[in-house]
Amino acid sequence: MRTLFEPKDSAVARELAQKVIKLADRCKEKTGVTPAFMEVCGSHTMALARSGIKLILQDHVRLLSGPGCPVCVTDQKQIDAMIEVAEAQNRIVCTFGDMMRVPGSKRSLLSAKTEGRDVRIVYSPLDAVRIAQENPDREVVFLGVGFETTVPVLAAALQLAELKQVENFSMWATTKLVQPVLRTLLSVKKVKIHGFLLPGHVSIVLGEQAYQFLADEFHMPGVITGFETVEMLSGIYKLLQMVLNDQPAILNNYKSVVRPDGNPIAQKIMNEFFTPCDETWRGMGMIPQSGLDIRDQYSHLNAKKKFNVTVGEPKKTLCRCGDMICGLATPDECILFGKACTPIHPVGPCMVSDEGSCSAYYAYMRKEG
Amino acid sequence: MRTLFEPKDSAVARELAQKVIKLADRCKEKTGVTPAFMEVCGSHTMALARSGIKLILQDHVRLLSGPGCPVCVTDQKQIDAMIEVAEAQNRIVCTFGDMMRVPGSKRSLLSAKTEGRDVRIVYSPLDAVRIAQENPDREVVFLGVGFETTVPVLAAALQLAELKQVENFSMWATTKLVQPVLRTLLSVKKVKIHGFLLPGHVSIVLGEQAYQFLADEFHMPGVITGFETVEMLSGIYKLLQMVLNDQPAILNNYKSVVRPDGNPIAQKIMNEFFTPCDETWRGMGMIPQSGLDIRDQYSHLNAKKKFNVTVGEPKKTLCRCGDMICGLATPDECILFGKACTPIHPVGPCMVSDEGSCSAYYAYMRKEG
Amino acid sequence: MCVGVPAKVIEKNEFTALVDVLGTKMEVGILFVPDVEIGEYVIVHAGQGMSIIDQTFAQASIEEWEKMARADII
Amino acid sequence: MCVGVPAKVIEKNEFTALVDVLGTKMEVGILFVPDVEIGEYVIVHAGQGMSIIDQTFAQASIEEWEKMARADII
Amino acid sequence: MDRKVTLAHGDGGELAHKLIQQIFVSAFGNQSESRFDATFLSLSSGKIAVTTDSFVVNPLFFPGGDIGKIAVSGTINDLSVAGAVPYCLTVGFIIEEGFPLADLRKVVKSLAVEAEKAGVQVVAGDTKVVEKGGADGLYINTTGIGLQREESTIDPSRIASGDAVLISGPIGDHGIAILAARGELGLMTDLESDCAPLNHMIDAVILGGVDVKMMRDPTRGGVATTLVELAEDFDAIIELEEEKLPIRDQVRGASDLLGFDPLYLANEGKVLFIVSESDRQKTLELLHQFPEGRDAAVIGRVTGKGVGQLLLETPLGSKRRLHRLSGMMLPRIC
Amino acid sequence: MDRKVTLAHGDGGELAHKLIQQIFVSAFGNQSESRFDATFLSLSSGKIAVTTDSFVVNPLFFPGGDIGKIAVSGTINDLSVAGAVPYCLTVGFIIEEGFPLADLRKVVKSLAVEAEKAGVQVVAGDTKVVEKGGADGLYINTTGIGLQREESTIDPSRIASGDAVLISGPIGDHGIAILAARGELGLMTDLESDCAPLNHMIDAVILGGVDVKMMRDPTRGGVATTLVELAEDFDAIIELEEEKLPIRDQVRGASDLLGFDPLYLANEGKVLFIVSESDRQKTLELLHQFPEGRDAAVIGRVTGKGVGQLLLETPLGSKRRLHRLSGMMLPRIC
Ligand code: SF4
Ligand code: SF4
Ligand SMILES: [Mg+2]
Ligand SMILES: [Mg+2]
Ligand SMILES: [Mg+2]
Ligand SMILES: [Mg+2]
Ligand SMILES: [Mg+2]
Ligand SMILES: [Mg+2]
Ligand SMILES: [Mg+2]
Ligand SMILES: [Mg+2]
Ligand SMILES: [Mg+2]
Ligand SMILES: [Mg+2]
Repeated sequence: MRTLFEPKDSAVARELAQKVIKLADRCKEKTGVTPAFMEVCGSHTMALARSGIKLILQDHVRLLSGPGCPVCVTDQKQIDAMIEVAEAQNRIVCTFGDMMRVPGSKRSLLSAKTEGRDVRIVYSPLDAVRIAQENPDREVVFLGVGFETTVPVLAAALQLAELKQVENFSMWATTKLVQPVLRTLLSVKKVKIHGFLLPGHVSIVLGEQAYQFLADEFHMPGVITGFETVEMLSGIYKLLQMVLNDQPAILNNYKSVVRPDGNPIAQKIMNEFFTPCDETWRGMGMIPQSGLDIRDQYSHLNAKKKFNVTVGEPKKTLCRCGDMICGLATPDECILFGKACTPIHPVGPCMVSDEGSCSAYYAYMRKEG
Repeated sequence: MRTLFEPKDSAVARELAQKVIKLADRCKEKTGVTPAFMEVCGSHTMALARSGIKLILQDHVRLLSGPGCPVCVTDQKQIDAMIEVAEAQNRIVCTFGDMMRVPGSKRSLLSAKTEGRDVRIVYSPLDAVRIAQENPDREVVFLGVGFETTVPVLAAALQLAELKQVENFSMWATTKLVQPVLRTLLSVKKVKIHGFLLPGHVSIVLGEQAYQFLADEFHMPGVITGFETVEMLSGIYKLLQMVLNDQPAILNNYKSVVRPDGNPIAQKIMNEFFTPCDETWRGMGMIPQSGLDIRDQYSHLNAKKKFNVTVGEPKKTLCRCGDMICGLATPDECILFGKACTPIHPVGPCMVSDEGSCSAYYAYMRKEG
Repeated sequence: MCVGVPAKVIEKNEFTALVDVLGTKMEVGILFVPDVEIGEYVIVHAGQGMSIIDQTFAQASIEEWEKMARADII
Repeated sequence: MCVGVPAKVIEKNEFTALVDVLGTKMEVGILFVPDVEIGEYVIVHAGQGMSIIDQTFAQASIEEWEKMARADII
Repeated sequence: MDRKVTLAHGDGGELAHKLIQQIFVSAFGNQSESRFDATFLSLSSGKIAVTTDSFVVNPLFFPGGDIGKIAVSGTINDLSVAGAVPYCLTVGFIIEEGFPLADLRKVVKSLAVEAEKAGVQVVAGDTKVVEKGGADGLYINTTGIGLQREESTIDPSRIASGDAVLISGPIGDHGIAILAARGELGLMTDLESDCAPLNHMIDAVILGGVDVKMMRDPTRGGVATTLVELAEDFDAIIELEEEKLPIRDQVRGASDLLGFDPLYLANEGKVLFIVSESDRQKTLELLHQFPEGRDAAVIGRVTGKGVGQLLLETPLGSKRRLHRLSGMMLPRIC
Repeated sequence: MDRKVTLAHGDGGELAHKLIQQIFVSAFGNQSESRFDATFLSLSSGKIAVTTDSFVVNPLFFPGGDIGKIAVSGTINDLSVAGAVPYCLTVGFIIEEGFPLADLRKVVKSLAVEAEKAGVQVVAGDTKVVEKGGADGLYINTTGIGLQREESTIDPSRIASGDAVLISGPIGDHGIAILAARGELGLMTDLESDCAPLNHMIDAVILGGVDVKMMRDPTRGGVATTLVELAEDFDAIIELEEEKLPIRDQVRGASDLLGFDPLYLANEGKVLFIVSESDRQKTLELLHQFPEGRDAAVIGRVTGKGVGQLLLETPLGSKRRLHRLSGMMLPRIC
């Protein structure tokens, strides 16, 4: 919000951008390569594109999109199963707007709705519990995706359903954790970057310490950053400084919002309802203990256990979402981009979510019609 | 149907009408009063009006409408109860088109439908059973009214539901019998008429003998008659002849359709599912054993027993339907006729059913806008 | 009381028949007229055949009316 | 990853608060920020307040950026 | 392109753009409205006639036509019976989410074909998509602009005793065809809806020199309601002869079964004429030259002026008064 | 009269007759279409503009207006931005069985009031009633006829480098007001829809002598989609400045919460002008005299001709390309 996190004068942003460019160029002089940073969070991907930062920095800093769009990293099989859940008659399926257009093997939630299924967009998962209370004759399923920011809110919805004994409510949760995937990117995928722009809102829950291993184990700097133009520019500025000085550390550039120890209340309720589990990431495969599942004592709220959903192996496509979320390719390197794959007919989830790297690129970086 | 029951040339009808007029005038000469006949059946009321017979004979023969429109004679309290049945959520109510506009104390089935209740018009009661089979999650209630022609068809629907074990089907039946009401008209209401035009289609089921008591006990002639212009004119002709000769008898002027002993199969199934009961007739009060109710062994198909419906005492109106169906008044004698009471806003059921005397008068006899 | 229409039976099944009314067709029940044959007419009410029409009587009626119309009434 | 918007708390109930974002209002949950007070700002995500904004740090940040923008890079 | 219409097809964005390009522009030719918000026309004169109607027929496809054909016919006929020469149409679609694109194409095609036959251009269009359950598949509004004729004799004040009342063909076909097509009441018939644009036939009558005083198309409410309104609007007493009404056997049969009166059944390709007595034969002859007018008949006459009313002479010879349709026609068993 | 609309109100019979008499004729004056199937008009010239739109807004009543007001505004504005002088409207109603008659009266009243304000006549109308569940309460089609101006300078081929792009006021008000009025996502705002007929204001600009080369009303798809279409249709390169876009705080706040971009939000009372560079100030001054134009602003300019495109200069100074709305805008949490 401009009045809180923005300087009054946008001249500050423009000057800051120039300073970042100068610093980046000095960095390149010194190291011989263009500095490359990964924005882990999809909201960063979008804000960087929309503000024009990606464009203005493009010849000076490589900004790679990471695995931080929950829609983009969700396994195709999970998406097929969620759509299958919506197919049953007399069921109400609620979800975030982000999920509506994600292409399954055969269709999307939006096309299920078009065919007459009762699929509703809610802003808060707790609204889905209320919808269940208002429709006692029908099963209401919330399809929940998300990282650590969203999981506590999913837990709050489960808590509400438990408290009010809403027996016709359940949740299909497919959630992801940041730390395991960052570790995998660095140790398995061998991503070539010089630092991380760390997700501001996941950090609200996790706190600063969660990322210390990056600096300690991988010699990799990271800056926790907000989403306004100056916040992001200053985050990149600090990354460049650490690269230049070869002094990797985890800095909190979003102190007004992110506490050192995160939000303990949110952590507590998350742990009360969820427990770590192995998760399959789109394009990356299974990463051990990289997700959260609903605890066994709440199985009656777990749609995966409540309903018998079986889906076949998803069909293969040429989609390179997996490479996108590992920072191994940019959208224009996918041969489907902007042709077979557009936001209206997305082939992969990276084109669906506004946060997806392909979608952000399509909306804000694309030159052609 | 013209090709079966009509002479090729409508000159026959016109000449026949003249002969009827002559005969009627001779009758009046002889007796000093205009001969008055009651058409028992509402379909006769309508056909007499629509064909122009009522108009052409109006100064020569008084044609009085009788209690033969099942909608018109249904007690207001039954109508309120049937509308109440339709009020429940998740219920499908099926009925004949005739019932849709009948005004209850507060509303009609049509206005219940307008408000969103699922009220459906069927042509055959058996279609309602099929609708129940197609909607196993919902209670389907058929609202059945009728005289002896219709009751066997209602019984056929009950038989089908019983056979197919359609547990979500039931029927709210309010049926009437011709003989008891004719007896009441003559012995209690002291109706002043010289003969009956007897209902062609009720007679299909009952046969000729059913009316013999009219001649034997009440010295009253009767002619079973079809519904084409010439059929009705010839029926009146025969009535006039019997009056002139003072030789009352029951004649069958519809021999091609009505057998002496009626339809035994229809009688059998009617008796299998229904048993005589006391019935309240609109404007006439309770007449002992003048209706039929679903037998106790089929109570599970009886909506009156299946659902708990209570209605208050109906509000009183100035409606003179009761007088109409006793032949004690003609529609233009009701002060509401054509003003507060029209087919669009009927006050009484006689204005609703196309067979109702007020409705037929409104459509075919009315002179004003 | 009861709308009833003469309809010609053009197909017959076990419990139902296809009837024709001046070119418009409808499936009706024949529970009450199980012996009806193709080509015969029935009176249809509320989706059921109620009575088989005896054409001899129908013809006789027409003749009777014509006679009636020509009759002298003194 | 997570759209989060700063919103000012203008009414507080037991489990929820009415917040204002530049004049648009919304009822949000305060399960995770039970101590928030009227007049304070929270980051709202998916209908829940997730963090209370520390305005001192917010002000400090703006000053830091302005300094950064003016800094000399040799 | 998707096989179903989605809400995004109506959101004014990229999909809406494609829908308009691929379905509408290709059927109706270049529509400058999409580039200018309005279409510019240069008419030969500023004396125009305007009419509008929405079409909500169910089912959308039925024997003898579809909603596209009817949407053109209805408006063309309204202009024609008003005595104007149809010039152009606008078309507005309201489409339910999930509607098959193939069906939309069929409807648009049929609309374009009929407009072409009638010789009118579709000059402006609009598409809205509503949520599943927000419409019964598809609704269409057409608005028509026609040009006033120099040679028109239409003038209801000239209606006089003795004038003949004609209808261009049998009545009630549309009403029964639609009811049968719905399949709900079990009616089966090979009857086709009569829906058709009648402007060429009406042209022939007027250019043939017939002294036409008034025309109406007896759509909803049927011949009876239409003539009652006409009689009341212009203070005429009109008498119809029941035996002269052209009615197809199937319409009679279906009406008998359901207890309907053909005089109140809807028609979508018929016109009622009031012409001077001396022109009745000439009118018939002109009408008989058209397939749509093959069964045209004189059905009655104007018997006087005064408080308008419509009377029907039955075969018995007695005359009863006809009124507007009261409430809906519902099938009845008693 | 009943308190709810019933199917019989649309059946062409007695109830339909009463509905038309009591609600429509009383609001719009004597409509000769009901007597003649079409209405006759004598325009000062045969050079006319025609446009049509259906309105399916949900909810029907919202802060700042209702479906009746919007149905007039939308069509008046389409005629006006095309450079024509709005002359008359036709109105087609599709009403769901059970719709409250009192609400219908309110809508018709508001339609009549707005038409009166805009100085146009409602010359023809139609009413259809569909079964319960067959519509979401009420849909309206309006078709507008306007007269071409002698003095019009509208000519997109004259668009040239340097031309100024103006908007008559803040963007996105309608989109957010409607979303909040739906109550589904919990948004609360005192924002009102901007819906209003703009013909008098546009008149003032044109008669004030401004060299207007092109106008558009940024309705569905918003300012971005509208300008992309304009740029593509007429081969212009247009650059907007993000910081100059007038956007109300509440619209910004709601957009932030739901992840929307105000550039794609619908407006129902705004007009985009492309005027020659030298007239930008004069245009602003003329607009500022109207309440609807009080916050008018120059938001960009034409920077070249060629393959049409729309660019946005961000506060950072970098320029990114804007495209049509892709799919619907859905509220998002990630
Ligand atoms: S452009 Fe489409 S297909 Fe290619 S990687 Fe992105 S989402 Fe996948
Ligand atoms: S006119 Fe109406 S109120 Fe009077 S008796 Fe007939 S139905 Fe009853
Ligand atoms: Mg019209
Ligand atoms: Mg019309
Ligand atoms: Mg018409
Ligand atoms: Mg439009
Ligand atoms: Mg539907
Ligand atoms: Mg338009
Ligand atoms: Mg428009
Ligand atoms: Mg427009
Ligand atoms: Mg109309
Ligand atoms: Mg609805």
